[in-house]
Amino acid sequence: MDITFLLQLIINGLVVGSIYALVATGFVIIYKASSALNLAQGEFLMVGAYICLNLLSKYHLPFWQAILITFVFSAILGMLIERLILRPLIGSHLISVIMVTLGLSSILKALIQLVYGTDTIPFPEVFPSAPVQIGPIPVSQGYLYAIGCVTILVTVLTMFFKYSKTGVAMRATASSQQVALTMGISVKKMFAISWAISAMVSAVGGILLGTIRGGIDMSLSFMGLKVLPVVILGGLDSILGAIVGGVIIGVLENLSGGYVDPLVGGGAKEVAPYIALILILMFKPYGLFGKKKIERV
Amino acid sequence: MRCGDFKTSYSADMTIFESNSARVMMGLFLCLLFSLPLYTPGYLLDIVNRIGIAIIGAIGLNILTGFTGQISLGNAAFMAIGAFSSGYFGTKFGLPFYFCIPLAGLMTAFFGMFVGIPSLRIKGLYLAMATLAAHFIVEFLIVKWESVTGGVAGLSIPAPKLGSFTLNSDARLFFLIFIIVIMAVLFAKNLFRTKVGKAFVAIRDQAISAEVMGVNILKYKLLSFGISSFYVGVAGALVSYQAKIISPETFPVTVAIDYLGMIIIGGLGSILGSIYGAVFITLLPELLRLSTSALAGSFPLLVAKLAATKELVFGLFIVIFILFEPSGLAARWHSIKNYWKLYPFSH
Amino acid sequence: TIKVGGLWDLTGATADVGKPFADGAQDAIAMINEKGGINGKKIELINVDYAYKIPQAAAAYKKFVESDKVVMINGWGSGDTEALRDDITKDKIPFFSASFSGHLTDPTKTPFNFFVGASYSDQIRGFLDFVKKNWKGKVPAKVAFIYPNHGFGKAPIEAGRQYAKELGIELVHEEIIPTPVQDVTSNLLSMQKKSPDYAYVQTTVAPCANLLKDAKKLGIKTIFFLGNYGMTEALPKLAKDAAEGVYGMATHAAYGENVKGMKALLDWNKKHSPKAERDTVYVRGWSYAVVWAEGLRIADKNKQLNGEGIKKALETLKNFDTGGLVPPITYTATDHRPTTKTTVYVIKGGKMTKVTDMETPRRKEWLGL
Amino acid sequence: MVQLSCSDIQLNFGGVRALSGVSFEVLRGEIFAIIGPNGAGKSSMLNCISGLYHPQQGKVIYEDHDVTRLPPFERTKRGMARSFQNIALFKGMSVIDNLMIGRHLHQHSGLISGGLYYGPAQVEETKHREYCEEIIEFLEIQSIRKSIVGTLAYGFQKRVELARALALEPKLLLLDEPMAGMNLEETEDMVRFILDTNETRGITIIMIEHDMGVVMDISNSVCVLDFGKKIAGGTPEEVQQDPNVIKAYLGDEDPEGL
Amino acid sequence: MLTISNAEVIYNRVILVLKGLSLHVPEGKIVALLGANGAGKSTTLKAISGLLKSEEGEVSAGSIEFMGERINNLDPEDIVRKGIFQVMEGRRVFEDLTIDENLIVGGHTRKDAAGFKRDKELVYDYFPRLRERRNQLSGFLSGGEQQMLAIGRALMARPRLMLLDEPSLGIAPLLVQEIFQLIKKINTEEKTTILLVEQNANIAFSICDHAYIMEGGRVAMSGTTEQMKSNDDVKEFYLGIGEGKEKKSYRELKSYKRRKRWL
Ligand SMILES: Nc1ncnc2c1ncn2[C@@H]1O[C@H](COP(=O)(O)OP(=O)(O)OP(=O)(O)O)[C@@H](O)[C@H]1O
Ligand SMILES: Nc1ncnc2c1ncn2[C@@H]1O[C@H](COP(=O)(O)OP(=O)(O)OP(=O)(O)O)[C@@H](O)[C@H]1O
Ligand SMILES: [Mg+2]
Ligand SMILES: [Mg+2]
Repeated sequence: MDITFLLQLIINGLVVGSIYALVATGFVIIYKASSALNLAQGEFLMVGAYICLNLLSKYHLPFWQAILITFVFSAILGMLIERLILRPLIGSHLISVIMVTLGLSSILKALIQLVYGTDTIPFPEVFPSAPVQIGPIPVSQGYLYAIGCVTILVTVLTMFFKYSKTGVAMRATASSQQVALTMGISVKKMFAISWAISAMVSAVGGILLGTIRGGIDMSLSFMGLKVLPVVILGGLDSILGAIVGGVIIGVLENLSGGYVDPLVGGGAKEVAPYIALILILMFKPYGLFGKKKIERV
Repeated sequence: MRCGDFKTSYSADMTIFESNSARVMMGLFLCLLFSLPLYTPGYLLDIVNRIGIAIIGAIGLNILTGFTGQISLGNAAFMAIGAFSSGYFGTKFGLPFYFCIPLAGLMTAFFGMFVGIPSLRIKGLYLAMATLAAHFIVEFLIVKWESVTGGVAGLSIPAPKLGSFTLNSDARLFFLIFIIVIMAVLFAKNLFRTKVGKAFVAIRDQAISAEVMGVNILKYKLLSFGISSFYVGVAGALVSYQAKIISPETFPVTVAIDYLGMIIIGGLGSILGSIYGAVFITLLPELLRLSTSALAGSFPLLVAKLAATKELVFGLFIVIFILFEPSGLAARWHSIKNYWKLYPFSH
Repeated sequence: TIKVGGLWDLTGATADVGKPFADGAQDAIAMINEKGGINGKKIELINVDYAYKIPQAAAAYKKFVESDKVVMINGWGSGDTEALRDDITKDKIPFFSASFSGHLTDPTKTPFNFFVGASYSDQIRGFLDFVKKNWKGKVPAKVAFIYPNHGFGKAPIEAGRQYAKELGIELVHEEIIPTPVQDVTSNLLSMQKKSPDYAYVQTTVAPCANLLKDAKKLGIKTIFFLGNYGMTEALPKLAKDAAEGVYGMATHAAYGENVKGMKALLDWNKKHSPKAERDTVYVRGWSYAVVWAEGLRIADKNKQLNGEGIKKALETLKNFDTGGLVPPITYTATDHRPTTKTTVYVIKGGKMTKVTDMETPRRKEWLGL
Repeated sequence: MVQLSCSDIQLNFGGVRALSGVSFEVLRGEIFAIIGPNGAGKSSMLNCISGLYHPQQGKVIYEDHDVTRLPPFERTKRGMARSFQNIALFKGMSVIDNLMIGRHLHQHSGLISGGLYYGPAQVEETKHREYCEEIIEFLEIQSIRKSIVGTLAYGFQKRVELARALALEPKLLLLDEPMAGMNLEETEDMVRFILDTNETRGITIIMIEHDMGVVMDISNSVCVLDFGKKIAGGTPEEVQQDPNVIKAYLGDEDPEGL
Repeated sequence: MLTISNAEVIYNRVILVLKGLSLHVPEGKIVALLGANGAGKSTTLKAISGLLKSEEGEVSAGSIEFMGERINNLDPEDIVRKGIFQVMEGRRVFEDLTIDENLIVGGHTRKDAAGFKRDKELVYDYFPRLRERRNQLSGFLSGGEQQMLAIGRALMARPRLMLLDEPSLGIAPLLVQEIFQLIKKINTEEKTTILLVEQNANIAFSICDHAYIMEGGRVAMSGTTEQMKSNDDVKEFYLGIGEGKEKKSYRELKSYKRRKRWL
């Protein structure tokens, strides 16, 4: 067996998984505050990338300024969406909330399209394009930044949800909105904060992906769908799970791409995450780290 | 004036139609419906046919998701299974459509029950994602299993034949589709008046106490997956006749999402809602397409913007509908009906 | 007026190339109409965006045929063209698609399907010929094919396999890549194990750019050749220096290229949309419209402005010249291969540079392959 | 005659010992009360009997069959029914539909005949509807027959819980705090229903209740749990005198005073 | 402190539940609200705390004033910030949160970190059972333990007016006494005004200053505890003291049926 090949696949899987983990974190944040799944997460990512692109190539801002402004925009976007769409739905059926996010994804896609068209637009190289050699394989620098972001995010978010008053209040809101109201928690505010944070995290993912790929277009939003198995695998309400899930799926994709694809003639790389997902759910129905839903009478 | 509830026997209290006038209205509606092919141009009839198919599929999904509470994103895959098995039986064994369609339903039901097995342990969004996973796995298998499915090239489906009579036009397919639609609606309506259907709803509302009421949860969940998939499989078979060529690309995951949209916009756990939702979600893109292409004729350079606008409007419609009708069109219909029934004493 | 259906993808999965193609075709028709139309009749192009969704394409098709009563249709992708194949034959509606699938060229099977340019199969054959001609190594050249697993991706592969064998070129690897843009490092690593000298990539420009970037990162030495939807002006912009030295098979002129027919495009755009960025896919759309408008003209002259008449008219085209936008087009009643000529380009200094013209023979057994 | 016997039931949740070695016997036709402080394991005990929890150790023998490992619906088939402490009705359904689900096991029309409806399924449906109406009448909830259960006041929901359990035509009825949240008058009504159920329908009743007045008045025997252990058992009078019970549960004051 | 005058509440725009209810809670007192099932007691509390909105209900007429300020149709979170805290019926704890976290959430509106910590210890002192399980998910607690947690959570908020919906529900007799003593203590020591919905009239009267009896969405009777205790109807129907001052056994009740309503 070719050890270098194996190592190359594993390391590449790890770094690619870091982006998955980052995007997955966005899902988890919203889930933790509202127990809803935001299926427009991929579009958040796309919007973030386009905003940053605009700032960089149209206004020629330095990268860090562009990022900060993108953050502000994303946060506003998140809060706006909460105000206009999520707030009226407080207390409605979970599926309705999910479906609304699907409608939202159409809207965001259409808006981007109206403004930027459907062409793939080149993304400026904000960090050096020279890949870095990790062991036997060169890795795009963008992925290294992703790993950095993910590490910081996990630590901060885990602490936030566990110890901060707001973090706990968010989880309380997810548990029962009505009771949260009687505690004096502003459910609206919790939603707004979580959507804002989630949109910002996604924007980071979008910017990183944009630089890694060199160009952005509508297909960026596909990342939302791509990351779903990651979120589920890790457990919907677990930040740690998002990371572990991202890494597992990243590595799995690469291994099956390297070893199974040649046997079956392609396609294994894309289904492998889903097969793994089903297998793992059989044994751990709430993902690897997800909390079991309490069903008691 | 009809006012209040004056039932004299329990069986009268349990009928589908509340009064004789409702029955007459329904009869009139059916006459109108079945005379459609007489005066509707083919391309419109094609849309009507697609609505019919969507109704069957949406009822199927609603049985599982709306009534039993098991969110499924596997509808497109189930449909594909129906379509390909019907196509396979039809082309490889030359079976006539009236065998192919039920067979497609059964195959899909079988597969649906298989997918449903983990539902005893996997719940809620996790189950939804498991069905999504099932979608991608099925897609993969369809692409790979070329000897049966024709791979990416797909299968070419001959028009269904009844003896020497070929159902090769939209009007003829219309009758096939809508007869099945009526059977599907009636069966579902009845189902939820009786034991099995009520057990489904019980599982959705309170699985634990349903179990204590003597409902075998696994059995009924599987049954729900089975019945739902049967419906969806039949819908898939009909799609194959309508599309004439089916390939993996005919059943992308967006189809599953559209179906979810139908039952939410129409009303979860409502047969009538499934119908409204199917009509709405099928018509909306057509209407938008028609209006954009009408505009595009006069402003060809605008067409790209219009295309994006179409998507925007679609998204807006979905959002607005859910915001203002969170419990679906069927619920709104009921409250309007009740309002008029008691008018002018509605408060 | 003459009604023609236009079935485009402006918002769907292939909108990145679907949009410029539609622009090109629409602009060409607008220009033709401005100049007086077809024998004095205006062409009315009925535009529909089907978002790359097959059921929507089918619905649009029905509307074209039954309610708009169009005489022909300009369509788009492989999937919908396949799905409509039988209806097209039955309804006798000439159908131009932007799918250059070789199997649409056999009139005994698909009598009403047309496209404009060398088929995907002839592109891959051109590539293999080029390799054969330029290969200096002692052992036979090693090639690999890279494509996604769908109709468009797979279209030229069988032809490529057969021709490589015939030429004695060793096909060492076929790599199937995932569809939406993703990291393809593992695919490239797999391919690298076979160390091919050349790799032919059959996909659209954005995934191509992505692939080239990953390849550059891995330091892969293989020379990449792209199909006609991969080699466009957008490539060097997206892939940046990773595009340097990459070859591609073009079926149409690049936008702004110094050919006779380009002037009309440049003039039109200067006047109507001076800011728009155009590319070879736009040229492609334009040349389509020019070709079928010619078919309409002949049919109209013959007083046969209906599906069959237009088909017949098109089949009389012999070396019809669009002014170099696309090599001369010929259709006959037994052969719908429009041309077998392709052009090899290479990216040099971020620009598409012409290398040489290729032409494969019109072999009988290749009809429909 | 012993109808139900639990022996040496042990139930752990991770580190929490909910029940340790509880044994008792319930005679056919009696009203058997389980009392004890909060968190003593009463509801857990009931869950073991009805099959929602499976004890790690010990046996539940019901009508001479070992049912310890059977799932809940199997036990229901054998004639057990129960109500829940934290109301577990089908909230979105009407009262009558809740009861009709109680008839689930007694209905035999299958999927196909149900889907066709007219014919045997309709006859059966009507028959069971009549049965439910009887229960509705018995419990005096006619006026809310068609109300959606989730919108009812707490006390009514408790009553519907009882109704639904009765719809099962049980032989053994397990009630978890049936009187909670009722005022004196309503408690009296509820007592009346329970006694009627017990006497005229001959249904054995196991009841958890914190209202000592009721427990002492109507139960035939009482079992007292504390910290998962059985600390006393016997007739109400015996239990009432037991110093352990007074200390752990009743308090020194006269329970009547509460 | 709290004055409700002529309040009407409608659910789903059609079901009229409160039909002109008036009620007054003086500062620093304990007021009890009694009444049959479905009389509208919980609805009254929800109307005060602003929770109706989330159940499709609204205060359609009349006014609710807290410290002289109209609070009808304010958002619940603002009402909590004004110092009104409701303990909902049926032990609504955050099942996915631990006991500790539940208490933290209870003090969500508080700013003083020190007092917060102290109060948490106080709650654990009151309910030692909760301390044992402080890091356990509250969904797994027994019914009574959840009720303790719900009351503990209210203590964390240090409200000015506490609305308690059936605090004795499912609580063992010994603990019921303790809880009511605790309520009294909160009232006297922390000066918290309390509006108490309770079915157990005996125990309610043991601590309250005023009592209202509701019937079909209206107040049927009201008065000081003494007045109420001495009313014959109250004695018979709420305290179970018959004519002969002798409490009947429940067993004897079954043979006859009676219903008396004031309205
Ligand atoms: N599913 C479970 N997981 C973990 N612990 C549990 C579970 N069910 C019960 N317990 C624990 O077991 C103990 C007994 O609970 P149970 O509900 O039986 O008490 P109970 O006697 O009914 O009390 P109450 O009178 O308050 O209802 C409690 O401490 C509770 O925390
Ligand atoms: N969300 C709702 N929708 C419709 N009706 C409701 C709703 N909530 C309560 N009701 C109705 O309002 C009336 C009063 O209910 P409420 O819960 O206030 O009674 P209560 O006095 O608290 O009774 P209990 O002592 O049983 O808790 C009941 O008849 C109930 O059916
Ligand atoms: Mg209990
Ligand atoms: Mg109440």
